[in-house]
Amino acid sequence: MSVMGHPDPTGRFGEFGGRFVPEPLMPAVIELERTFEEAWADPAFRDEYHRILREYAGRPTPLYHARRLSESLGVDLWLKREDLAHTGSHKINNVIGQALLAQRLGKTRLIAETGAGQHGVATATAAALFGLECQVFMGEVDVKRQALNVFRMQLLGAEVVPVSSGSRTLKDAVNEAMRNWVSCLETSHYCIGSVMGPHPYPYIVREFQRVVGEEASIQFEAATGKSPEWVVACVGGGSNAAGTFAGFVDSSARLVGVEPEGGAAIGRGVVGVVHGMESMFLQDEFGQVEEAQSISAGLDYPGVGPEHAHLAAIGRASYESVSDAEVLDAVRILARSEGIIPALESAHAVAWVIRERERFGDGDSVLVTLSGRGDKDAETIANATGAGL
Amino acid sequence: MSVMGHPDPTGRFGEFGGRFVPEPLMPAVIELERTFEEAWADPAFRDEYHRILREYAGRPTPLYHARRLSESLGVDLWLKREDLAHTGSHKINNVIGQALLAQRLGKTRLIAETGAGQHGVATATAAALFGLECQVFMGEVDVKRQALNVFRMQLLGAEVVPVSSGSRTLKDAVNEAMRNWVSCLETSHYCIGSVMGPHPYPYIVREFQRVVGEEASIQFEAATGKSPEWVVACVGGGSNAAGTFAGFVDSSARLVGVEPEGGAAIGRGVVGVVHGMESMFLQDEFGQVEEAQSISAGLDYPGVGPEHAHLAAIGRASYESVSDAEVLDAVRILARSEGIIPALESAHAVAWVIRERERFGDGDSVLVTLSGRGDKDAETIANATGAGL
Amino acid sequence: MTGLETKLRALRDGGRKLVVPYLMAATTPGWTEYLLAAEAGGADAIEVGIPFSDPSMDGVVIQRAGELALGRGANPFGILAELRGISLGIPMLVMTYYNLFYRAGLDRMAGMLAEAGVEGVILPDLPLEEAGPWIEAASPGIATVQLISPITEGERLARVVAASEGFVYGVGLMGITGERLKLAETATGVARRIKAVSDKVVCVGVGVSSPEQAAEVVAAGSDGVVVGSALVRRVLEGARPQVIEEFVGGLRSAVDRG
Amino acid sequence: MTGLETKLRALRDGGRKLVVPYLMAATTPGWTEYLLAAEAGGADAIEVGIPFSDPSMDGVVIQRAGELALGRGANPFGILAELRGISLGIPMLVMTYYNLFYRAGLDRMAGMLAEAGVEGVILPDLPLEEAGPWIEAASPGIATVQLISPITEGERLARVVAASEGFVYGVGLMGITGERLKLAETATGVARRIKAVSDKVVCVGVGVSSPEQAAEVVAAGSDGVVVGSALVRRVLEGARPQVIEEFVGGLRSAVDRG
Ligand SMILES: Cc1ncc(COP(=O)(O)O)c(C=O)c1O
Ligand SMILES: Cc1ncc(COP(=O)(O)O)c(C=O)c1O
Repeated sequence: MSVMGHPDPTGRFGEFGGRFVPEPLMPAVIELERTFEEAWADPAFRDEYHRILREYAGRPTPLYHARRLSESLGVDLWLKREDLAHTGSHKINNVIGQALLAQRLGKTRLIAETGAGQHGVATATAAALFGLECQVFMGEVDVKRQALNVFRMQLLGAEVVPVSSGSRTLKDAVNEAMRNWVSCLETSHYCIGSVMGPHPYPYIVREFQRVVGEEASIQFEAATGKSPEWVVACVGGGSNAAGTFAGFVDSSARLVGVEPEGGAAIGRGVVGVVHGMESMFLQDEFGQVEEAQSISAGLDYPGVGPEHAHLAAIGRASYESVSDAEVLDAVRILARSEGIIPALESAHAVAWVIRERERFGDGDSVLVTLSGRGDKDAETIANATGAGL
Repeated sequence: MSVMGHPDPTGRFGEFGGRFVPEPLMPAVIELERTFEEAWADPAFRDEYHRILREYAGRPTPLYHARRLSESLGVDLWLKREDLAHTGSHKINNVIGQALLAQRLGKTRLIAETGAGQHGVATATAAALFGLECQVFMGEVDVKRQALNVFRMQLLGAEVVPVSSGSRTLKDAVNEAMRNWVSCLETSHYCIGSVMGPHPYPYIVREFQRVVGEEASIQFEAATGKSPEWVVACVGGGSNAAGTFAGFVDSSARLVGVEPEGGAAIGRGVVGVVHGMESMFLQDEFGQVEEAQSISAGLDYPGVGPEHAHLAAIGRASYESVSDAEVLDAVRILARSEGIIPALESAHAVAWVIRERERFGDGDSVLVTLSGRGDKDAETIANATGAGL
Repeated sequence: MTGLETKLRALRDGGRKLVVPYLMAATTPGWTEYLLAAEAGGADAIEVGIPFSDPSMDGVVIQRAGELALGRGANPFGILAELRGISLGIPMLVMTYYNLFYRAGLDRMAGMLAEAGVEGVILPDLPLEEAGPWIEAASPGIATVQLISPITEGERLARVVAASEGFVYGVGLMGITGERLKLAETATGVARRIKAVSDKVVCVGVGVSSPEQAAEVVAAGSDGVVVGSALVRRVLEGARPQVIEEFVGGLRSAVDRG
Repeated sequence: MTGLETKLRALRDGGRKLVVPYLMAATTPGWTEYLLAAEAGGADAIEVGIPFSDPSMDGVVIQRAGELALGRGANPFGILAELRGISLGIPMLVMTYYNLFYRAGLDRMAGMLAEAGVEGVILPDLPLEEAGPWIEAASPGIATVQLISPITEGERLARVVAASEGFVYGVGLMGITGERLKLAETATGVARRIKAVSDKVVCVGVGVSSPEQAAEVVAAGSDGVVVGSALVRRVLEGARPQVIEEFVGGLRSAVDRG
C-alpha cells in the first residue's frame, strides 16, 4: 500500500481506520463502498464530478502568491484559494462528489452533520442542485455562533436540526446524524463532511478533496518550476489537509497539519474508537471523549481522520497546534496584508506559518491551503476582539 | 463612435456623461483620464491587471447552465458567476484596475463610497493588497443594514465613515466622498464603484468590468456554439450591466438592465446633472434628487451611469424594473433550485427573467449576470421574510 | 459454548421465554437495587449499561441516563466494582460502546468483567469484522453477543449469527433505542430470519417497550425480549425499585402467557 | 462686460475692498431680512444660496442650512419670487448647483433670475467645459462667475479667468465650504496667481471666516472676500439680523483697515 493510496481491505490506513458501525448500518456502508469504487473507476462519473466543480463550484481555484505577506514574514508564501470555491470553502468538493454518489445509489435525501456550518451549507447547496431533500444536524452551540450559515442552509431549503446532547458541538452532531441515518437508510445518504467516520468515508472524502492538492501541485510547478518545500493545512476532521497532502505526498515536501490547541487530537489525544473509526481522540483516562475547545467551530472536534493518525505515526506528516489568540492575529495579518479574510479554521494554518517563520530555510516555499473564507466568522471575530458587530 | 466604444472628447456617450466637477477637482480628473488612456494602451498594465484578476480574484468566473431552474421556468438560463469572484461580487474587477491606476498615479490612499458595502469591501481589499490606506464613506442607513460588510472593511484595515447627511444612503456617501477627495487630491485616488461620476469614471469602470461580458461571451459560445438571445443584468450605477453588455453589444442579443422599482432612474427618472454626470435621475419638479427605495442597498441609488441612459435613448438596451417582493421570491427560487444564494442586487435580474418567462421565444437562451453573492444580505432577507436571524 | 449460552439455552429449552431488562448503571446512588428488583420481577438475565460520552445508537432516554451517570462521576471501573459487590442469581451482561474497552485495554477489561461476574457483553459499535481482538481477549469467559438487524441478510446473516456468543440479539427496528407506541413490523420478522439459520437463543430488543409488545415478539418466534428505555425512563422519573420489579413482572407474565 | 462686472470694477477701481457675504435662502420665514442686514453691514454684493439636495461642495454648516430650507418646503421658484420682492442696493448673485437650472430649463431659469434682479450666478459643479449652454442662455444679463482653485494652473488658469464674468472666484483652499481656525496658505496665493494673468476683480472665498482672515486675504492682493459658513452658522444658531449686520460690519472694517 503506497502512502495515501487505497486503504487496506478492512478500510485501514496502517493501524487506523476500520469500520466500527452497528450492524444495521453495515449494509449501507458496504453498498456505499462498492458504489464509490465503481463510480470512481468510471470515467463518466469523474467527468461529471469535474464538470460540476468547474462550471458550478468555480474550480480550479487560484494558487496565489502572497507577495506582501511573504515579504513581511521573510517566507515565500503561496495560498491555495479554497475560499473562492462556491459556498466559501473546500467542503463543496466533497459534497458534489457525495451527492453524485447519492444519486447513483438512488437516494432522495441527504443528511449531514456540521460544525462551522460550511459543510452544512455545502450539503444544502448540493441537495438543492440535485433536487434532494436535506437535513443538517448541528450542535446548539454552533447554531448560535454560526447564525449566518444556519440561515443560508434554511434559505437553500434544508432543515437545520439543533443538537442539544453532550457538548452540543460537532461531535454530538455526528452522533445525531448517525442516529438519524439508521432510521432512514433506504431513502437517505449520510454525507459526512470530513475524512472521518467508518470506512469508506475517510477514503471517499479524501478522494473527493484530492482535487485541491492536485491542482495546487500543478499550479505551483507551473508558477515556479519546482515543488514547495512545505505544505501546510488546518486539521479539523482533516479533509482539506488530506486533499492537499494527497497532491504532495509523493514529493519531498514536508507536510504539516495544524490543529487548534484545544482540539489537538493528534497532539494531545490517544488512540480510540469513536464515530466508526480507530483513530486519535481527546479522551479521559476511562475513554470518555472530551470536548474540544476552539474558537473555530469547524475545528472544534476532539478526533481526527484516521489517515492523519497514520501519517503522523509513520512520520510522513507532522501535526502542530496554535492557540486561539494566534489564530485571531493571523486573521488580522492576512486581511491587512493581502486583502483576504480567512475562515478561522484556515487561519490556523496561516498562524502556524507566522509563528514558525524562523524555521523555514532560505529559499523554501510554503504552500498553505486556505480552506475557506471568513465571512461566517465575522461575529465571532468581532466578539473576540471586542469590536462588537 | 461605435456603441460602447470610447466616449467623445467631452466624455459623453451620445448626450450623456460629461464632467461636471468643481474646478479644484478638474486637474485630478484630467490627470486620471490621461493616466488611464496610457495605462489601458500599455500591454504591461493590462497583463498585470489580468494576472491579478486570475491569480488573486478567481477569474475567469464560471458561466453556469442553470439546468433545474431552466426546466422549471421553461427558459434556457445561464448564469455568469460573479458571486464567485473574490470579496463576493464583480466589484473586485474595477477596484483592482483602479488600485493599479492609483499606484501609477503615485497615490497612497484610496477613498470610496459604498452602498451595499461590496464596493467598500472590494476597495478595502485592493488597498490591503497594494499597501494603500483606505477610507470608505457609507450612509448611516447602509452601515446598519450591511453590518457584516462594515466589519469586513474594518478587518481589512479600512476606516468606515458613516454619512449622516441627506437620505443617509449611497448618494450621500458619494457626496461625502467627493467632499473628502477635494481635500486630499495629492495623496488620494477616489475609487468610484460604478459606471458613474464625472468622465473618465464611467468609461474607466466599464472598461475594468468589460472582462465580465467578454468572458461570458466566449464561454457561452464555447458551450453552445451560438450567442445568447437575451443578456440581463441588474442596474444600480450600472457597472455589472455595462461590463456584461460590453461583451454582447456587437451581437444580436437583446440587452436588458433591471432596476429596482423604487430606484428606476431610467424607468421613472428624468435627465439631470448630479454627481458629475449628465444622466437620468429620480428627482422632483425642482431638480431635487429623490431618495431611492430598494431592499438592496447596492441598487438604492436614484441615478444611473450615463452610458445606460444613452443605450436606453438609442434603444440598444432596454431597462425594466422589479419589486422588492419579486426580488425576495427570486432569491428563494434560485437558492432552492440551484443552490446559489444571490445578492439582493443580482436577484433583480433573476426576478425579471422569472416574471417575464413567457416572453422568451422557443429556443432562446437567457444569460444573466449574477453580480454577487447573498451572504451580506442574510439579515435583510431574514427580516423581510419574517425569519429573524 | 460460553457459560452464558449454556444457561440461556437451558432456560429456552425448558420452554421458558426470556425477559432481559436493560438498566443504565450509576444513575442513582442505590442503582444496584434496580438490578435486584429486576431479578425479583422475573428477569432471566440482565444488561447493565456503562455510560459513554457518545452513545450514537441510543435514543434520548438512554442518552440522558448516561449523562446523568457521567455527571455523577461514574466510570467503568467503579461500576464494575459495584457489580462485584452484589449477588444476582441471573447472568449479567454489560452493554456499552467499544471505546471504553479499547481505552482500558482489552485483556484488562476482560479480566475486570470476569471478576465482576459479568458473563457477556453487547457492543453495538463493534461489528463482527472488527471484533476479533476483543473476542480473543474475552473468550471463552465472556460471551460477545452479536447483533442482527432487520436488513442483515444472506451469507452475512449466517456468518454473524454463527459468531454470536451467549445469544443472538435481534434488533427490532432500523433505528436507535427508545420506546415506540407500536411494535415495528421488523421486530417480528428478525427473529424468524435468525431462527431460519440457527438454533441459537434469540432475543429481540430496541423498540420493545411494553408487555403487549414483548408478548407479540415472543409470539412471533423470538426466544426472548430485551427491554431498556421503558425501564430507564421510569428510573429517570424517580421510580423506586418496587416499580421496576412490577414492570419486569408485567413483562414476565406477558411473555409467559405467550 | 456684464453689469455685475461693471459695478464691481467701479468699486474696486475706486479703491474699495469687496465684502461678499453668502447666505442660504429660506432658512427662516424672515430670511430676506438677513440680506438687508448684510447690506446694512457694508456688503458690496451678496450671494444667495438656493438649497440643493446634494450639495457636494459644501461643508456641514451649509449642508444643514440647505436641509433646513428644503425641510421648510423651499424651492427655487419660490425663493426667486421672494428675492423679487425685496429691494437691495447691492448686486445679488445666486449660488447653487447646476441641476436646479438644468431641471428648470436654462432659458427659463435665466429669465427668472433676471426678473428677480439677480445679476450673477456661481455654480460650483459647472466647470467652464460644461458651461457653454448655460452661458449662452444667461449672457449677457446674468454673469456666470468661474472658480479658480489653488491648483488651477498655466493655460487653464488663463482660459478660465478669461471666461469668468462678474468677477473671478478664487477658491481659498482645496476643500469644501466651512469655517477654518486658520487661513489656508493657498488663500493668499490664489489671488496673486489670478492677478498675474488678468486685471479682473478677484474675490477669495471658502475657508475665509473671520475679520482677521478677511483682512489677511485682501492684504495678500485679493480685491475682496466671500464669507459664507461663518454667517450661516450664526443664522442656524438663531442670530437676529442685527447680529449678521454687525458681523458683516466687522468684515467691512477689517478689510477697510487693510
Ligand atoms: C473553512 C473550513 N476549513 C476547515 C474545516 C475543517 O474541516 P477539515 O479538517 O475536514 O478540512 C472546516 C470545517 O467546517 C471549514 O469550514
Ligand atoms: C452584488 C452587487 N450587484 C450590483 C451592484 C450594483 O452596482 P452596479 O450597477 O454598478 O453593478 C452592487 C453594488 O453594490 C452589488 O454589490
